[in-house]
Amino acid sequence: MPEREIAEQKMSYRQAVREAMREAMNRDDRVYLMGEDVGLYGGCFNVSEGMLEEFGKERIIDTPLSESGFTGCGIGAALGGMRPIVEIMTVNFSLLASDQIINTAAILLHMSGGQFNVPIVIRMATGGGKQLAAQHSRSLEGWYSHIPGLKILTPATVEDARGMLWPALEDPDPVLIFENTTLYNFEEAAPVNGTQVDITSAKVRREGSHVSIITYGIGLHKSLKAAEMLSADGIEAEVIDLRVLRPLDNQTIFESVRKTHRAVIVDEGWKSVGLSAELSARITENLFYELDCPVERVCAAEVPAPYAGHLEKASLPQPENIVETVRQLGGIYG
Amino acid sequence: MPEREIAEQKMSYRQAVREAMREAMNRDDRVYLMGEDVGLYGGCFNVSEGMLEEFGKERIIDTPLSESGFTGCGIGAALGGMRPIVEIMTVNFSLLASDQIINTAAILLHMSGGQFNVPIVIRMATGGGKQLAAQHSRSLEGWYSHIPGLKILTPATVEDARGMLWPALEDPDPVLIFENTTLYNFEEAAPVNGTQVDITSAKVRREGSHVSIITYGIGLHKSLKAAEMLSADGIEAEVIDLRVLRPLDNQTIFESVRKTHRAVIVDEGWKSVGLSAELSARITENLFYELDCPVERVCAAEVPAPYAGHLEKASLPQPENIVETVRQLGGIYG
Amino acid sequence: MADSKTETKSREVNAQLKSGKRKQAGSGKDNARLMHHLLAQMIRIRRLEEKSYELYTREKIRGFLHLYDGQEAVAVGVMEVLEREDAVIAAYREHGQALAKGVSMNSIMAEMYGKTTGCSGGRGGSMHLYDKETNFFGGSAIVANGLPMAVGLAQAYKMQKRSSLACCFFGDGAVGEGEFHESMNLASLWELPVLFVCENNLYSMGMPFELAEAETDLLKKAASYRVEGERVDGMDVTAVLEAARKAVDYIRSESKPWFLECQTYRFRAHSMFDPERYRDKSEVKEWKKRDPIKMFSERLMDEGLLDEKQLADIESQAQQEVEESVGYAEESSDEPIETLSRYVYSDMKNSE
Amino acid sequence: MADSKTETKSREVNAQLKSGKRKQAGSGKDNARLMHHLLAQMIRIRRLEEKSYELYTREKIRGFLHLYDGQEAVAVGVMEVLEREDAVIAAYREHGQALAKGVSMNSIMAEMYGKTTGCSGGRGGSMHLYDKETNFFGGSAIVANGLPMAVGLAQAYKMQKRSSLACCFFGDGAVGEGEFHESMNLASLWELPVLFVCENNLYSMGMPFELAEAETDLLKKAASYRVEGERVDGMDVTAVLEAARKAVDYIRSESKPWFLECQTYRFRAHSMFDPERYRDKSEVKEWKKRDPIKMFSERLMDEGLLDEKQLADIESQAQQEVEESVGYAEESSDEPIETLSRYVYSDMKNSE
Ligand SMILES: Cc1ncc(C[n+]2csc(CCOP(=O)(O)OP(=O)(O)O)c2C)c(N)n1
Ligand SMILES: Cc1ncc(C[n+]2csc(CCOP(=O)(O)OP(=O)(O)O)c2C)c(N)n1
Ligand SMILES: [Mg+2]
Ligand SMILES: [Mg+2]
Repeated sequence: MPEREIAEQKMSYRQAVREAMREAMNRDDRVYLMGEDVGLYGGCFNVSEGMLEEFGKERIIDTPLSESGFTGCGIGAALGGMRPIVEIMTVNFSLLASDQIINTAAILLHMSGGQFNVPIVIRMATGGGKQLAAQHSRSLEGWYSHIPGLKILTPATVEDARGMLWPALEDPDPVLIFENTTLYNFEEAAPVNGTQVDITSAKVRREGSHVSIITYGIGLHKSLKAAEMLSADGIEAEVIDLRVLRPLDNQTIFESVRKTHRAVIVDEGWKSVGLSAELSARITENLFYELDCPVERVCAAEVPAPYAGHLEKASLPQPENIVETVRQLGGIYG
Repeated sequence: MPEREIAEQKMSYRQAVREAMREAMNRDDRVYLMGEDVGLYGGCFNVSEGMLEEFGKERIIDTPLSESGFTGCGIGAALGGMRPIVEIMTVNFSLLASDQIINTAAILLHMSGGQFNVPIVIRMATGGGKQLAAQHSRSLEGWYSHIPGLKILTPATVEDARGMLWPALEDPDPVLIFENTTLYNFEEAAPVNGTQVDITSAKVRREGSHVSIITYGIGLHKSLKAAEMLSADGIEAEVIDLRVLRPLDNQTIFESVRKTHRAVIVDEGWKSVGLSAELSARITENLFYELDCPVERVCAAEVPAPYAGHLEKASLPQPENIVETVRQLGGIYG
Repeated sequence: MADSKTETKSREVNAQLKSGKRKQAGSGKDNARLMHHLLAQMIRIRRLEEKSYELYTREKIRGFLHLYDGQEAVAVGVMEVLEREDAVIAAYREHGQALAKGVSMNSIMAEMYGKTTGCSGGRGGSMHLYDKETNFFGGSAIVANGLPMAVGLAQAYKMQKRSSLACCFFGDGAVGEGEFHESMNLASLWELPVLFVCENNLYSMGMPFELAEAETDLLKKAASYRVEGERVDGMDVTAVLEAARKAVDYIRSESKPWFLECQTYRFRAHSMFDPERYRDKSEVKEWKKRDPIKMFSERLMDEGLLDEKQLADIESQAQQEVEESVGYAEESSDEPIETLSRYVYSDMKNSE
Repeated sequence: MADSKTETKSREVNAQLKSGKRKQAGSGKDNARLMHHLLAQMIRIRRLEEKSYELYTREKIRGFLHLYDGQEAVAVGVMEVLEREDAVIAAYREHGQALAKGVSMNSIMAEMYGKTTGCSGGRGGSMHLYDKETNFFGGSAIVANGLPMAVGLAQAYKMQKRSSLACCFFGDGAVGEGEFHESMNLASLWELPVLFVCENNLYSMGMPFELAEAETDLLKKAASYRVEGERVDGMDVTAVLEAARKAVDYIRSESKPWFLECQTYRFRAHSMFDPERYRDKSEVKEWKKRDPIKMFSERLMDEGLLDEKQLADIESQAQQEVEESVGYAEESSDEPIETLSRYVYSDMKNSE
């Protein structure tokens, strides 16, 4: 958490996203918001409430259901000199726009030999934990981070929700921002006037010397909880918030593991061929001889999200699972 | 390669896929083929040449360009008691059908509490190496293997191209078969009357004791070439053909690495958050104390495929890269 | 899935009506029975939804819940002319279609409770009701995602020379999606027995229909795929029934798809999280005057086909069925966590 | 991108024609110049394609190659009425559109050679021509994938109160895709300046148009989005030009999209790997009688607007331009492998 001399104010993650959008729209005429129900409805998660009234329907654009169409429209508008924020309600529906995201946005700069960059920001909600079942609960941010040409942000704090949007809009290339639905109500003190944050680095959110817990998004909060529980046991976990899933900030990760010699990845995405695998592989490739034990992964069970609450809970990483995994690491008790 | 007493015949991978489809259609009335240009045109890679004449347009169905529509149609038909083979020309266009594949096929069994399984087979061409540039050259089979509920097959030999289809059709769940375009012209002796192969296990394609090269698809052929080159150096590589990317056959992989204590993954997909990461992580998690050196990965450069031949070549794993990676493994020279 | 008594009864009625008699103007008695049945079906749905609402506020039901109040005539009218073997594919506002297709209220309620006795074993919840026995294929919460499935089911039926059809329900919002376009073209091109039922309730979440489609005459859209169709007052159950009968007769005789637009209105918010900023209370009020249940029961009374006592019976039976379903759900058991990963693959060994 | 002389000249003609004079019937001289220019543009394209074919067989050009022979009148006629600031979005059979928009032949040829001097720096190849200077936005090889981009460019222009429009070219095959549907609706709904040009050449690869669409009257489809439009003989360059002029005038004055169907035919195989099993040689022969270049030059001769000498000049200029482009491509250099990963991100540091 920042230690700057800036007026702070408690606000929700939802408010932070809204304030970030408002600030960007006030600051730059080229910025506008487009997506399903962002206007009249106020955003399916109420994020853009009031923005239609404030900015008018020319800049807060309600779209028909047509994810591919309006995402591609955003890409075109970005090429035409605008700075669109396209909202796809949830990552699950983004599959319908995956052609535009992957076959166009991610590769146009390259295919055109550097002529056409695509300065679009695509925001979407992600994650499970609300009993929304298999079609509404995926965490696919790690999956998207397989794709070269995309930048992937996962704000986990109110400050990041507030501060990542502007640099994302300034970025010349397509940036996907994943907002975990369970975080919208999360409140925290954050700078009032929205300072910028960088969108290139991971952050150590808690220092510790025995194990590095590497995570992002909602996993950060679960990991911090787990770290507190472990602390009672005498185990001090360092908790790293990746913040950016592509390109990954190797340096921060490696520095921490070099110190702790142990790593646990916490990811609400599925384990197989997911982000956690990449982190495990990277750490092992680079720090094999520094590791006291293999990198472990705490991920979602490889099951489409079940509706029933107890089943869904069991399918997602919980602080208890993290604690248990850490406790079983080789040599963790000295 | 099989050592059975079966009449063999040299045939191309393309022919093998065709024969497999013909056999399945002759064997089971419920089987039919549907996709763009599978009929009149003979298949965009000429795979289904002659099948329209043989089976008629009721069973060899040319579709309009509408990947989502006809893939979803195949899903519905599978639910209705048919056994469709849906052909999507290449994996790149499958993004347009990803909603149907991921939001329906992969999860319907689960969402319906076990009532509705989806016995569909979706075949698609994959891979680069033919200067087709960024929108036509991806290897996304690893990416799809992140998704629970899908089975992912990657026939690398003529025998597998011939033998995997029938068990895939018999499988009660959705099976995606990825055919590497550069393999279609590849010829090999294979059983005449199409024996079945299993679709659950990986295979050791070459035995060796110094390093396990783990790969699939076109990577197998490059790895076998690399193994020959290494052999001249006194390094004997064991080459494993994964065959099935989901669910992975841990046992065959682990057994090999337990023997060689070294592993190199060869994957024409991109490295970050790809299949190679999963293999690296799994091996390390399970065999950490058996490894003489970190698992290494030889993958496609993280670049959209460039058109220019020399650039594309440089972007894909080549036998030389594999050899070089193996040579630099810790302790490989004894 | 356990059947309630009410349902068994209505199935009998259905069977009678379907076995030939339905085409005749019908003896007065048969006609009255049909009318009572239609009314009862609508009332069952309404009561289920009211209870669902209440149970949601009591946190018995979780996740997303989309209620069907106001649109009952559509599901009931259409389903009345379908056979059990016909497939029904619906979206996430599908309690009504499920119930009308014959899925038991017990299993629907248990599903919303997330219990093993739920029609989807507690895996699906409100948005994902499935029932193989009655050929109810969901329950998809991806808008328009069920349309290609309907096309495929119809393709299978045609290939198998079965006389069944596939009927898919979707909202006005689904029309914007590419999958609508592709499905309409395929069904028409291949002459498949698909009944496309668009429930035009004027909004997709908060998006007014006229702001979502450049052309709001949906029959023109259907025509642009050479799909014939009709528009009907979706608040009038017998009008829907007649339109559906015409549609189904056409589909079965011509082996071609049909597009039925039902003009209707949802009385409640889109879901339980909808502040309803996008429409005036007065508009809702106006539409409530055309409440399909109220209109229909008044009409039947006017026509002397229903009396207070009969209405009260229907009401109390529905109420009883709802209460029973709650009891059933309450008493049903949770799935043990140990079997979490079954149903990922049919072959359990493969579940990872 | 280097300009050939021919091109510079035709640009001058264009500029003259566009600066006011074009609406007048035109003095005989101006008209002749325009006619010669149109013919020259078509011939440039034809000669480029012929050379491309040859170079492909010689393995100088690799990957997929889709030739435009037979369809030249479409690109040339439409482009003639566009301004440089108007955006053009094409598909993978786009040499003709690129050339007509003003992309230099040198840079197109070098692109197909995979050289750094190529209009996409050798990264794109035949299917991915791009040129920022002339607002040529590709070159997408995913069918229908460029349509949403056109909608977005038009949206940007409208927001910026610029008078430019976005013109997208696509084949009859693209009509089947959901992205066509979504794009047409958005453009119409939001009244965006998009010119949709469908080049209906009767086949998408080997799929005959009438087997791909249940409704083959594309104007009915356009109307189902309330998009106005017209059908034109795509083998007649002046007819296309007039239709395009009407379209562009409408778009700029009404700020609404327009749908132009150009009925045309591709003379060659779909790509270099096409055995052409799906159509009769005789059909191709019939259509070749309506070769847009042959028809147009004969007409001009009949009308006394063109003589043999002038035609020979046009031909030899085109031939020379093609030869020059080959020389240019041959002499251009390959990109060093070291910079493989630039253009993954604008900020090179981030390239992984
Ligand atoms: C592809 C997709 N995009 C967005 C959503 C979010 N969403 C859920 S319901 C809905 C509105 C659908 O409206 P309509 O089809 O008219 O059905 P109704 O709710 O009126 O019954 C939206 C946008 C979704 N579920 N799927
Ligand atoms: C989404 C997608 N599906 C399939 C293909 C393969 N493919 C390339 S061109 C083509 C035919 C397109 O026909 P049409 O749009 O009529 O254009 P034409 O080739 O006639 O110019 C197909 C099927 C593709 N490139 N993209
Ligand atoms: Mg609606
Ligand atoms: Mg065509």
